[in-house]
Amino acid sequence: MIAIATIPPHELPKWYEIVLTSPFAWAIGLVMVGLWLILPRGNARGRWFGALCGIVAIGLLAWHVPRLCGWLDESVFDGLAITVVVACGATISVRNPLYSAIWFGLALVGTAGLFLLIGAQFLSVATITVYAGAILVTVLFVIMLAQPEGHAYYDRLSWEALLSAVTGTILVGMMTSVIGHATSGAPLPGERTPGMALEIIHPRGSDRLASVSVAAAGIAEEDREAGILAEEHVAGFGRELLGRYLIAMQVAGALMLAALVGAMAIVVHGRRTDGRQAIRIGNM
Amino acid sequence: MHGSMLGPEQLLLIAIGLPLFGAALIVVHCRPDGRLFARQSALVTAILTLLAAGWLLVQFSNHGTEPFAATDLDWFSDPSGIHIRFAVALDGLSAWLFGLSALLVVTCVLVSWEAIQDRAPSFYAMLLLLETGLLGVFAARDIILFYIFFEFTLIPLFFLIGIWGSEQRRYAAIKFFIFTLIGSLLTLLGLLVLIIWNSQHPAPGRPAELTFSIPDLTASLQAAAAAGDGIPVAVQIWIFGALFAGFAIKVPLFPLHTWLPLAHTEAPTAGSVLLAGILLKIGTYGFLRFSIPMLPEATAVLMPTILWLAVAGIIYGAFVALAQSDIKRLIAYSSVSHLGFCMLGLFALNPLAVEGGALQMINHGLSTGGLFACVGMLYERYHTRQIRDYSGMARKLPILAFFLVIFTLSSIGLPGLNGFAGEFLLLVGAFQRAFTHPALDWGWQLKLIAILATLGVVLGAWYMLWLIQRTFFGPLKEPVRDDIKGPVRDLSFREIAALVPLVVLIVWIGIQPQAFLAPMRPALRDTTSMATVAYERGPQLAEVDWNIHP
Amino acid sequence: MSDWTTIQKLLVAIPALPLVATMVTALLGPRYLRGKSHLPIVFGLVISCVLSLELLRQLNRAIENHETGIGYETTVDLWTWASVPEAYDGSGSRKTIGDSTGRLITDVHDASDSSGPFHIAVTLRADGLTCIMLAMVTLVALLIAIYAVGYMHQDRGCWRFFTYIGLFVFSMTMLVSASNFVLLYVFWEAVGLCSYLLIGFWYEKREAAAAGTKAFLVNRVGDFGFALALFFIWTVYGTLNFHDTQNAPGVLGQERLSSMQQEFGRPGESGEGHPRGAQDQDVRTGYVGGGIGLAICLLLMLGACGKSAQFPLHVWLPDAMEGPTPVSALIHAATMVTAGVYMVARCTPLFAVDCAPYLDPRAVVATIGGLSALIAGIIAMTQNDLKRVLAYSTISQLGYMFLALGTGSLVGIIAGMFHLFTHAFFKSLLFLGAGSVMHAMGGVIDMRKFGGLRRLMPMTFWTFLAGALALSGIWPLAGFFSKDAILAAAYDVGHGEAAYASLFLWLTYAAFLTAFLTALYTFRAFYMTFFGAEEIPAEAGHHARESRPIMTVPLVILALGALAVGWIFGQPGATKSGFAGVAASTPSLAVMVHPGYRALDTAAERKSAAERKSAAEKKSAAEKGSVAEKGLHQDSHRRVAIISLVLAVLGIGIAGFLYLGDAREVRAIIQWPVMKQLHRISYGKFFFDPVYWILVVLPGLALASICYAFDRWLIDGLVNTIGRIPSGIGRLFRNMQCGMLQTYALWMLLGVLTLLGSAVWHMW
Amino acid sequence: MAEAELDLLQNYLTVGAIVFMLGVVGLIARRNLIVMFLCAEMMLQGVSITLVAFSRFHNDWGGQMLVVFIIAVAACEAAIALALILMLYARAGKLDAAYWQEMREENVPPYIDREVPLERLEERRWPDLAPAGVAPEINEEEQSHRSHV
Repeated sequence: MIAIATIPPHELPKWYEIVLTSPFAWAIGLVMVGLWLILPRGNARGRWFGALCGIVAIGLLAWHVPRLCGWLDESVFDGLAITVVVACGATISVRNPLYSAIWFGLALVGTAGLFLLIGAQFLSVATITVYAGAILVTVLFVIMLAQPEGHAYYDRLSWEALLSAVTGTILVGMMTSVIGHATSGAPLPGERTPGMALEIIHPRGSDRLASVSVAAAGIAEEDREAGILAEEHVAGFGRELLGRYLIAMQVAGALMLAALVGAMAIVVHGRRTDGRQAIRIGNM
Repeated sequence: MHGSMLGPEQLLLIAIGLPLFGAALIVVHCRPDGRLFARQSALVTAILTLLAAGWLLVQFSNHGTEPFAATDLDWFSDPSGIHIRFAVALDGLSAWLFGLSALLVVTCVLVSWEAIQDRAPSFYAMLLLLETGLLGVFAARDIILFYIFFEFTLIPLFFLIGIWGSEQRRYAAIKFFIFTLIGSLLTLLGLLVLIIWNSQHPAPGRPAELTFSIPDLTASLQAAAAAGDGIPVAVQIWIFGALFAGFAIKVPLFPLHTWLPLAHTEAPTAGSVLLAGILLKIGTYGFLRFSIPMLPEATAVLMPTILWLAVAGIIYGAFVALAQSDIKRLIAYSSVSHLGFCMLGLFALNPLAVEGGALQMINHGLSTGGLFACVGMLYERYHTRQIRDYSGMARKLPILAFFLVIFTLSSIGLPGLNGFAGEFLLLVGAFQRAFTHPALDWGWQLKLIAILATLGVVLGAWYMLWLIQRTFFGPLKEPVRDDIKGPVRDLSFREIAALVPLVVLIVWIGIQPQAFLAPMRPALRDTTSMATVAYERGPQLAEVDWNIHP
Repeated sequence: MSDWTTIQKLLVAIPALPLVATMVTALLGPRYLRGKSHLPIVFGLVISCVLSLELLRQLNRAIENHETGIGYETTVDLWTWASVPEAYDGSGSRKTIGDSTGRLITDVHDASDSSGPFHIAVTLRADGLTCIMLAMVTLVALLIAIYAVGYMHQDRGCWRFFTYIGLFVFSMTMLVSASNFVLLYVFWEAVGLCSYLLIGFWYEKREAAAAGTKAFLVNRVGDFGFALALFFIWTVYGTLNFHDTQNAPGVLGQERLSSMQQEFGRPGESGEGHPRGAQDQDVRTGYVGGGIGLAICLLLMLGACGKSAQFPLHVWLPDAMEGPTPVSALIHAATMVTAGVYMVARCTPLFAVDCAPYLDPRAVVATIGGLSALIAGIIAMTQNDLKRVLAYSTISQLGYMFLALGTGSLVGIIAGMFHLFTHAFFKSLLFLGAGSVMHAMGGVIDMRKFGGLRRLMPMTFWTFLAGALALSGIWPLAGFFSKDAILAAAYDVGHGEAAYASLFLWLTYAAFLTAFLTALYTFRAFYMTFFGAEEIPAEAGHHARESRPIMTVPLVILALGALAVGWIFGQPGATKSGFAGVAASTPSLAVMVHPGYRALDTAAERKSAAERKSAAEKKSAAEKGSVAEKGLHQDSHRRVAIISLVLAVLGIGIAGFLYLGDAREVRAIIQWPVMKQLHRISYGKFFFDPVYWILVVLPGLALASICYAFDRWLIDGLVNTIGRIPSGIGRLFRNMQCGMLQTYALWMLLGVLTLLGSAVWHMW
Repeated sequence: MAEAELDLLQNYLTVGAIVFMLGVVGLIARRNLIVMFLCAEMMLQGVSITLVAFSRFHNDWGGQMLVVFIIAVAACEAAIALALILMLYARAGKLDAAYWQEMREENVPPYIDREVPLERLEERRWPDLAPAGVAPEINEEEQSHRSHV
């Protein structure tokens, strides 16, 4: 991909030759097909084939993404990334909401791992405890409360499976390609620097992006050590959280209180107005 | 003016403000079903306004200097140099129309005495609001003020037609409102372009200032035109087109007239009397006040087109009127035809024709106002407007027949009544314009236009007399009146009182038009002199460069 | 007011009295006067008639001791009707007064550069023509009003009738005394209005209402032409006043007439004795000829035809008989229909102008007159309705008057006016006679339904006989003198060297034939009504007897008039004070008294004739010119008089042969091949009504419905479709709101996709 | 070294994008309210990954701070959303998102699933749990007859 980018533009073969030959395009295509197939579409077959396409696509993508230098980092990152992606894919496709909740739990764990890898230890732990622990458990409760005994028909159906799959995939394709070009700093075909691309969208913003990509690469390793990757990560995190973002934290607290009160109000209000017994437990 | 409290200036302000005050009084004071008090106070207000307007006119016609009873208050001005002034005054063009509006409102109140049963207070409030709008339009000397009143007249009439109309009233009200609104927006655009152009290209020796007052704008534009560097003809034509859109819809010029018959047939009697009597004149008044004086070259260049539209209006209006089966719709199309005469007069750019056109505006107000009042009274008694339902009504309603015949004769231009005075001057002027040195090669066109217009007079007589013959003469056949109880009585004293002033004026203008022409002459002369000069100089169409370069 | 001369005072009083009487009747009529509502009108008319006779006497005295200028006229200004300064732009650049044929009157230069005002004042004038007409109108109106008292007394709306009669007399008196074209036009239409109101007096009758509207509309068509003529006159001459005013010389003012008269007197050059065209004529003082001159005359003639029911526009007069009979007598026999003749006589100088390349307007007038006379005569032969017969005979006699005016010679014009004067008497007599018959027969006027009334109604019988004889032109009665004068004038022009001599010859023969027909149909009606077996229709009921004295007395007076008028006024001896003398004193006619004036010479003929007979011509012209001195009768007319008398007697005899007894012969004659067709055409009134209905009325109504459909579907349709466009677009997007939550999310996603896509596309 | 940071960033951003996208597709496609909610949570996770990646790349705590707040908000959202879902379930009797579509324009036809997939027999039935804290009333007749042994 990078090789192609360095060829002077006028000799570039037609854009569809690029697309057909580049693995990234194939990955996108496969994801599209896979996603469409795995989504629950009534009693349609081909869910396994969809999963297969998905796996192949992930492989291609992994190949497309630039390799990290250390092989240890590389393998750990790949493992975690693949777990997260597969888990998320499964969450969507699995027919039974309970299983999708559990798959989502796995995804959260994978994410926590990724956070650890990048040096956000507090967040990884927070994700596990708050996100997986609290939110997911509540979801499980609700599933338990609201889940009819058999498989509901609406779990086997999906709304506009093809269109959403295609759109979602194109969205991802575009984002990843942009990320690819922006970070690679390589001139895009037609001598357009990434800055210039942005310039078309937002004239004054382009120089800042250019500076960002150069400067970031240029952050010295030692300041990074002093900053994000400092030893006492949580202390730094705490200093930041209760320093600069103190007010924000208080507001978040107030927000959570409001949410709590809101939730209770909904339930109470729900029971009184509609007259029927609020929750008929499981006798559908 | 002498310093006494009631100088003309104060009187003019009172005349304009009184109806507003009356409307407010009615709305505040009346219970929704308080019909009696509402109509009495409306009548008192209308009569007081009429007295004020009448006194003003008497003073004006005796020794009125040009901007008579002028009041010029600084109304809205911000440091960036825009001063919108509350400038109000009467002059030759607007004096008689001012008086006519006051008179017709009194007639309307009297006519709708019994006709309006439900929600009478708001009806009379709307009527008085409309009167303020009308008086304001004719007295405004500032463009923005003019435009405010110009739009303001639409709203009450929209409600008058929309609420108290007959079957299709909503459709008619909406169509009328939107049709006129679009036009007036274009007019505002044209006016603004004029103002801005004037502020950027001042005539030599005049300060370049953004003025909204009509006399200054006209003076500076004409000075620029006289000095030779006025607005280039192509731009003038575009501005003229914008102004034309708004005013031509108000005057129903031929292709833009379809809202008129609908609005007339559906409006209540008072609504259609005012609509026909005064509101159509705002269009011609607009042409006379803005298009002709401020855009002389464009008027000269576009004169044949507008004359063709006017004549088309006359002949087409007459023929369509011939084919009508609904009395009010027939009279509506007849006013399309008569307004065609006014436009012919104004745009024939001949001193005689212009005075005839201006007089015809007033005549049409009186005669068609009267006609609609009579038809309204007939409708009040029989609740049907179809011609075939009536026959030989003269036997049953002799006084109504007498008044209707008088108004019909006045509208078909019978000599000795007002219609003839206006039409004769108008046609003589148009004829003279056509047969003496027509510019360029328009000679045969103008000749044909003059002759066709005179033919319009014959057609006018045809449909009106045929209407009278079918409804009022012949053996008596009254339409079935199941829903109305009690015998049909002829005109009551109130109804006669509503019509008599109109008849008196009709006969007076017929016998002595000079008394009405003299006060208008100076104002008419200098509004149309530039356009006449531009026309006689012969607008060399060839060298009009049509592309606009900013 | 005080400084007015007696003539001016009389002039204002004569129309004022009927106006006041009308106001009184109108205001007090319905409640108070009711039965006696005729009193104010009759009283007003009596005084007005006396005043008009006094005016005539004053005028005679004024004419005697009046030397300066052409003819005698006095005007009185009441108030300014309209005055627009600088309306007539007399600026030099008036070169392009183009006329339709493109012949520009290029060299019309305008002496004074100041542009004259359009000044119209309500001014009345007294001159020979006006006073005669005033006298005739008021006298006849008085007699008819008295008659109408008896005729209309049992009618509920008689106050309305007398109001309209008063209004009519006021309008007619103002019409004849108006001194500018606008005032003439105003009362021209006012008279039309009164005839509309009076024809439609019994508005319950559907035919009466329709006849009233028809009359007004046909008059309106005539007035359309008259209005165009007015506009031409204003555009060309810069003034519409007859008399001279300080701003501009009047159209028939002294200044213009004197300059015209100098034209006659100028010997040699392009032929003497004829007002040359306006090529080199100063428009401010002379007359414009050529296309414009002809156009003015033809349009004036169109107006006259509309009002006097001549050939193209005569269809309304027979239908106008729907009105009460006194109306037909007053308006449709004596006064209103003669307005056209009066106007053409008044505008003689305009008609006398030379329109060289085109045909001469007077020839057109004469032809229309002759044609109308002949056609009306033929139609009257087969009508069964007594009033319709008299209506067609009126059209015929009016045709005679126009023929006389068309001859263009002073003799002819005065003969025409004299015929108008006498015709008023005997025609209103005949109409009133028919009215009294109708009154007796309970409203039936169809001659076939009644007969042999001579013993039943002796007074009506004898007066009707007098009228019939006068109409047919039997020697001692008025008809003979006036009709003979016309025939003589036409005969002269026919045999003279004028340009249209041959045309006039034919017209003279037609006139003789019409004279014969007149006698024939008049006595046909007379015999069918008063002779044969006595037959009373059922409608007559019990009161079929002679009318009451209030109706028969006017009949007798009119009969005496028919007898005496011709004798008194037609005599040659009545020099200056005689009818001819007074009439000739009118400025527009006096201009022709000049010896040099000859009738109907066009430029071409004049050139060739000038050299050969200039001396002889001058002598005979002078002799002819001085007609005022020798009255109407010359030896050369003896022959014409004898022929017309013989024809009249012949007509009466044949009518007697045909219609006395049981008219078997008539039924036989009708079967003859030629006569059968002629009868069908004549009975069908030459099918003018159906032709006009098909050519004018139907296309009008068709066009009306087409325009209305066009208006409703196309223009309104267009407006409505434009109105419906926004709602259409709105409906399009409405369907997107399908209520499914996820669809909205999907639309949002697509939105993000397109945005991002465009960004990436640029980068890409 | 700088090159690695860029690569690290790109990888993380890719993963974040994919997770986010799957969340979006899930939200749109799935009809079950709870699964939709889960997909919403998944979208938040995708964003968190991206934020952390940028925080690392720019050596700035801001990113991680925001993730904390995202988690806080997610918690609140979960509370409210689940309460709503329960109410909807109580009202509708089922968790189908398509049930709630009255908010459409009046002349637009409602969306009706054309062919509802058959209930697959082998799906096991969940045990009937008695309402917590209430003594289960014993139904003798059913005790004796065990239908699906």
